[in-house]
Amino acid sequence: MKKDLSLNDGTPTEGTTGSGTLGESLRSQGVSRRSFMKFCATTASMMALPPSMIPLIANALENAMRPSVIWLSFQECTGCTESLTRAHSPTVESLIFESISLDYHHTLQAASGEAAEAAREAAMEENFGNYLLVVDGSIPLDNPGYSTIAGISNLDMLTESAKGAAAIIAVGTCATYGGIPHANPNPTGAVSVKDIIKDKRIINVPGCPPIPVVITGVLAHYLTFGSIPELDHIGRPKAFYGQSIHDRCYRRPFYDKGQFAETFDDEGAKKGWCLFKLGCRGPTTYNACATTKWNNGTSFPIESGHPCLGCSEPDFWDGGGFYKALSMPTEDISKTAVYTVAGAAAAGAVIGALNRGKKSNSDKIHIKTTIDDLRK
Amino acid sequence: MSATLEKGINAFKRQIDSSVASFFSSCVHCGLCAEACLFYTETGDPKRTPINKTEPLRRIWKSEYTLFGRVGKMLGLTKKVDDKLLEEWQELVYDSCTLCGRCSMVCPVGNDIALMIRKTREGMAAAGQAPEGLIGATNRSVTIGSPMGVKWPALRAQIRHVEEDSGLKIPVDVEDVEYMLLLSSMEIMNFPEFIEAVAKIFDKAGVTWTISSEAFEATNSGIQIGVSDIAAELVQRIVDVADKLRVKTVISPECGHAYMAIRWDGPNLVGKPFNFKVRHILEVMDELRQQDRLKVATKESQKLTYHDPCQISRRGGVIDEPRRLIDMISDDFVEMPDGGKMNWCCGAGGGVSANERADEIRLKVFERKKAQLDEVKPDAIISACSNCRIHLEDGLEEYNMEIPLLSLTETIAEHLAED
Amino acid sequence: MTEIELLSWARGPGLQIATVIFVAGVVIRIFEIFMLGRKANLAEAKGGEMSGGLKTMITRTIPDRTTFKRSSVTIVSGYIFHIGLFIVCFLSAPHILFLKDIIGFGWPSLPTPVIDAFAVVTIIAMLATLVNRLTNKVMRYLTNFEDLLTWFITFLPLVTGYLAFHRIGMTAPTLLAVHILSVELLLIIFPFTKLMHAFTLFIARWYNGAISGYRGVAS
Amino acid sequence: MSERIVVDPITRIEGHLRVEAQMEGNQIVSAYSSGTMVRGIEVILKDRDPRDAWAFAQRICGVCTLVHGLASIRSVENALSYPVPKNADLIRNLMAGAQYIHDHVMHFYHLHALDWVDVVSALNADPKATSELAQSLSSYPKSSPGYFADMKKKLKGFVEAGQLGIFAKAYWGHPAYKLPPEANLMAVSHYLEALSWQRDVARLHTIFGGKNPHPNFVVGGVPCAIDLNSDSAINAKKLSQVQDIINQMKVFVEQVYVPDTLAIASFYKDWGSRGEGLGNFLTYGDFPSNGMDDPSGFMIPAGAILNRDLSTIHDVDMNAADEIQEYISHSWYDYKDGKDAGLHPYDGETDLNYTGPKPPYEHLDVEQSYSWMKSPRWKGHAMEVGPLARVLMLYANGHEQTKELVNMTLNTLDIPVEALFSTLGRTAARTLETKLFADAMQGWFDDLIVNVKAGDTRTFNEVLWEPSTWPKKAQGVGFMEAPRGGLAHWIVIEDKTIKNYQAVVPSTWNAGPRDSNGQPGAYEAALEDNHQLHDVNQPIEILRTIHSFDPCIACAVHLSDEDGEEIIKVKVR
Repeated sequence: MKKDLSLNDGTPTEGTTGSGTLGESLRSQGVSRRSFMKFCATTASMMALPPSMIPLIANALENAMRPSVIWLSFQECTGCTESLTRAHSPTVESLIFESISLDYHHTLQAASGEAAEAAREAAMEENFGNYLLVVDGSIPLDNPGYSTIAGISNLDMLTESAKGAAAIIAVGTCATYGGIPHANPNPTGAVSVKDIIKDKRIINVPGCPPIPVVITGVLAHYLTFGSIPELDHIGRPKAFYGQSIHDRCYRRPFYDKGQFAETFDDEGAKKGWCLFKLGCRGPTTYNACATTKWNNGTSFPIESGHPCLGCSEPDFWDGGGFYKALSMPTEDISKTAVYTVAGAAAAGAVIGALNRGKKSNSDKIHIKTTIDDLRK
Repeated sequence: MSATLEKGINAFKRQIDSSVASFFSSCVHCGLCAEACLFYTETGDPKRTPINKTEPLRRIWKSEYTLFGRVGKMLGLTKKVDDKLLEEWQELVYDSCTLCGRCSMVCPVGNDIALMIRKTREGMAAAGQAPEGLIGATNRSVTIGSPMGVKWPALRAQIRHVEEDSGLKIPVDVEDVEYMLLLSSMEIMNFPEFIEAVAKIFDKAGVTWTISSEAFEATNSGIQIGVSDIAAELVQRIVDVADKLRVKTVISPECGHAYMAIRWDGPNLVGKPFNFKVRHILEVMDELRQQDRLKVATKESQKLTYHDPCQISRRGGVIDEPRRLIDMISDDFVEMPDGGKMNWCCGAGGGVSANERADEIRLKVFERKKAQLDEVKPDAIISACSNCRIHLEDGLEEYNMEIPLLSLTETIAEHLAED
Repeated sequence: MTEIELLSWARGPGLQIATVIFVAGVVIRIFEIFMLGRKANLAEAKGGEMSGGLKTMITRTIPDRTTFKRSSVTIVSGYIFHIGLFIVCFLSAPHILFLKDIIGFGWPSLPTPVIDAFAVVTIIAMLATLVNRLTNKVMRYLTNFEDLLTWFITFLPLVTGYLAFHRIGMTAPTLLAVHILSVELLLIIFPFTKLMHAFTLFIARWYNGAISGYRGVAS
Repeated sequence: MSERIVVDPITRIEGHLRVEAQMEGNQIVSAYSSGTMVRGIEVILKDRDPRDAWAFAQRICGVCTLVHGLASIRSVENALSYPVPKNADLIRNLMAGAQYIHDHVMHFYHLHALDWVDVVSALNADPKATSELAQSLSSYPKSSPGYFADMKKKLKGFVEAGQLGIFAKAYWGHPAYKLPPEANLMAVSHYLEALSWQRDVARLHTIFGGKNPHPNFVVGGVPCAIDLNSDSAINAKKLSQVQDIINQMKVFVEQVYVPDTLAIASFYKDWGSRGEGLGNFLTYGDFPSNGMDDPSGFMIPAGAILNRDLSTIHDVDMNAADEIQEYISHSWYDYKDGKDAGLHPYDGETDLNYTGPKPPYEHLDVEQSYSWMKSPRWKGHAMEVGPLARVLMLYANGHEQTKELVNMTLNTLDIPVEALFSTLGRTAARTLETKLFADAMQGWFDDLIVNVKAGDTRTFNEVLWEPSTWPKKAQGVGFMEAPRGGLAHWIVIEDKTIKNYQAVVPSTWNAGPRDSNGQPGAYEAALEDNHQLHDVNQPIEILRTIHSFDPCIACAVHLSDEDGEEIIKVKVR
């Protein structure tokens, strides 16, 4: 495998020899066997694998070249990248210095402009068929001018970059489902990666942003096993998106007991009662927030008193007001009902009058029945 | 103009009011009414389920008075009412229903099914689907003045007999009296003792009363066959006479549907409130009892039970009165199971007894009464409806039971205190 | 259409449509009934029409002794499923919130496991009513397509609600959407079927009680 | 020789930014800043529940991650005259303050540093000398020769492995890199330290807001309840975690960030005389001690400075129709009143109309529209916002600690006060205000503790929560000082839903294109100030000045319009 060693002017420098595999590279970077195994153990536990798998992971990692990763950002807010940097295990630095070769990433890479584009092109060429493509942000289809990088439309850059990708990871709700740009009325015609790329394996890692360790965990899975984890029906790894937040929520017993916070500062809010009434989307949201929690297990939205917004679900932006309980109508039904009653009362009066007319007509045309009328 | 389907359908349309509409809207086909109807319980034939008997009326309601039904009718989707249907239903509406109203008491959604069947008869009759027996009876009522063909001379003869037997004067066509007594042809022909009993009681109580030679017949075939026009005509005869004699109260005799006809349907049939009150003879006696004007000296020694005539108790509201009266003359009174407002019908009311075609079924369903009687095993049965009384006698005979039947009025009269 | 879109449709436009049909249908039906009118009773009263009517509206809830004996299966299964339906509909927290959003006030809910238990009992009772309907001679005779349709459409929200609560078979948003849609189906057919009895039975009972009460009989 | 050079993508920023520079020889004579991505969030916000708006607005940017949420919440509260409890203001200050510290440090090390620090040069560093250098600058414990030797080994291994990843194709070895290898090694080490440090301190947001990025807010207060006796609310344990984080922040800022800035700056003093740009500075004011309605209690005062004149601070009225206006003469938008109109945000419009070249393209037509950013102006002036504006405003207001810090910096670097108005000054100002905030955090935290001790645990005011309590029409502005500068959201509420929503964000002020009078925006003006490129193919000089603003472009182009009517019509809602 050819390596891109070009520094400032594309000429090779020293260091082209030796350390070919990841294991060698790790050791040459001063990573001890011990801390390497620790990383493998962490990876294993992240993916809920038995300890017996650790040597396998180690072996897989040790003998691998750091795979090339190209990270494209389209209509995004960089929250997903920020989230990536918050991952505590595996950390972003352990990933980019030890496990992957992050050859293109706007927010993190040193090179800009032409040099940046050259880095992307070089990585695509050298690792054709083998690189991992990560995408955050949606892609506008209404007009290519709605989002360009280096003068290239997002659509062109995605289709071009996807060609040689071994697999694609769509990170964040924008890349997986269109996200906020896709929200009603979708002013730019934004779509997700899977709306465009049909011939590649796509792992969806939704969330706004996804949980930091979920991003790195999915990458770690792919890197370790070279395969795509088991996905649910909308392409999400089951290991992280297999359970609803509600089912794993530590406040679930309060839901079952019927104890609810009615506002953000009442007794229930203080005692950690269920936030269903405040609009919590936990019951319809599949994500790992309630189990892995956020930012090194510090907390997660529900623990900090705010109902789940449902950000890992498609179209959660248009799923009705965030503070309307899931069972509530999203539109004003009482108004509709009142207008309908008024309208229907008028209609009912007309129909009722018709019936009445029919009935009084039957009285009118009735001819007194006499005894002679009883036989046919 | 003779009866036609068109006329019948028009009659159905006339009968549907808000109550009927609410009833049909509410039916959930739970079938509970079947278990309340002796025509079902004793035959086990589900088509005799009370609500099913209203099918022709329901179809008209649906297709004429509901939005969905109207649309369905336009599209030709609703079930039609035709001669075939009515013919098929005749047996259910007339032969298999005594309008006893027990179903109306159990319907969980509150449907007054008896009322609905009564209304169904209006359409049936107008469409020429009334049974021959009832037509005959009605014909006699209108033309002769009594369903059994009893005319004034016959009654006059009976009155004479009573006067002779009792030594009491039976007032006829007296004006400005308190009470005017009506009689059923059944009483005139089969139970003249009733006239004598009333005469005795009134004599002791010292009330003024009379019988009219022009309008003495209490029964009303128009009600039973379901022709309001005829029923109104029959009621009007009584109203005219009562007004002419300026009586204060008209007394309905021991006859269930007669009481219904004059007391509850009467004013509505003629379209205006009466100038006089209408009371059942039991009510009158109970009133006298309250006023201490009705006293008995002796009591019955046998075990008595009371058969509530449907139209008097459940449908008429005279439930406690007979029990208070029986209390005067008996220390050994026993209620039949379901006695009172939930009592089972004898099986012959509502024109069934006038409908020869129904003879077989009416005796069949008597098994229900038999079961009730088997449970209490009375020495004698008291009732207050001569129609019930005749049918009970028929039934007891059919099932080889020997229990005497007493009229409450007559029994009271027997035990009257001699001052 | 994605799951959340389906759910949003069910909670939004779907519910609007169902509400309009339901409300309009019920109002029109009520107008149809009352505007037919009823003649005043000219006979001298022996009891109260109003008091009799009101009384029967309540007392008719209790079956007569003999009737109960004769039709205990129908009555017991009917009772359980009506009570269960009531509890599941009106005492479960999500449903109370739904109603609160519409009518502006709510009331305390029952614990979820209790609701869940009632749902199971209600489902069983409804199955029993179906079996009864198909085996009981009278009911089988009376049963028409509408009876089966309304049974099914009433049964659906129960089952979909149960599945949604336990997340069986599909994802939660889909299950919830299906549950809401099944309720909307119920709302839509409600005014045009015997389901109307939920409202009209009070009218019917009032008339029944009024007719009897006027004659001095407590019906 | 006249050449147009293009830098696209500008990396190590948030969002999609393109710069085109017109060269004369190696001198930039005119520069054009273009935001190349648009999403239309302002359009998306229309007709929604104002209480939901924060979540949408927050997604304008995931780097500033909470500022738009907060600005949005404040706009609704301002429109409804909705008072929030004292604790909520304190928690919001703590969260926003933490955002500054977190964001500025990350910007310095991960986004900006590589403009000044040559990673490859670090391979030549002597760990021992590096250790001596580090220890001469601060008492930060991780400064032993062994530590730096490890770092060097790690870096060496990485480079020798041959896969440079994010460091590939950069301008390593460019003569503009002036740090000695030891300084480079120290900076690279701190690059990694900062990565791990930021992960820890971001947890302050998680404690109060449940997650980071994009922590949660709520109109009327904060979502987290305080109850010392509950295991599911802000309790003593969580408060002590917050204290730990504040300590951690303080240590890193004082012992690493400030010394590093000064040390690196000392090698780049020439950058104290270029990259000034406009000389006009604007702040909205923020960090209330007495609620948002009392500007006298703001830690950062509001005001405008024109032409470097620190002696005159002009008042700023956020609601005045003729003060803050947005222009679209060179932006891909339409206004009903034509391309040259300026609209106050209450009347703002967001009507997308892309008229640029069809991608793929080489150059933009800078005579016409060339950016998805609008051009905001204050009373017609192009203004710079951000750390430099704030530090100048504090300095001009005689804020003691600021004066001390600024003077210390000028003395340490031995540069004149004019050097503040430069690329160097801008980067230094960011570091200095981080120190201010690190200190202020403790004050807010102490106030919070005092309040809770006194029994006041209120965090949410429910009185105006129900939309039924709202007036039929209301409008308001929610402003704040975001890390990158003054940020404000204007909201118009009608019938309980959003009628119009406009955000004018720091990067629109700084990165916006020319206005109808041809006045350049702050980036453009700064690049036109004394920039010579050593090598037009490696325009590192452009990156240095652009990065000194800490670009955040998704914010700036957020925003698409509502020319309202037409777009609204096709809405299905």
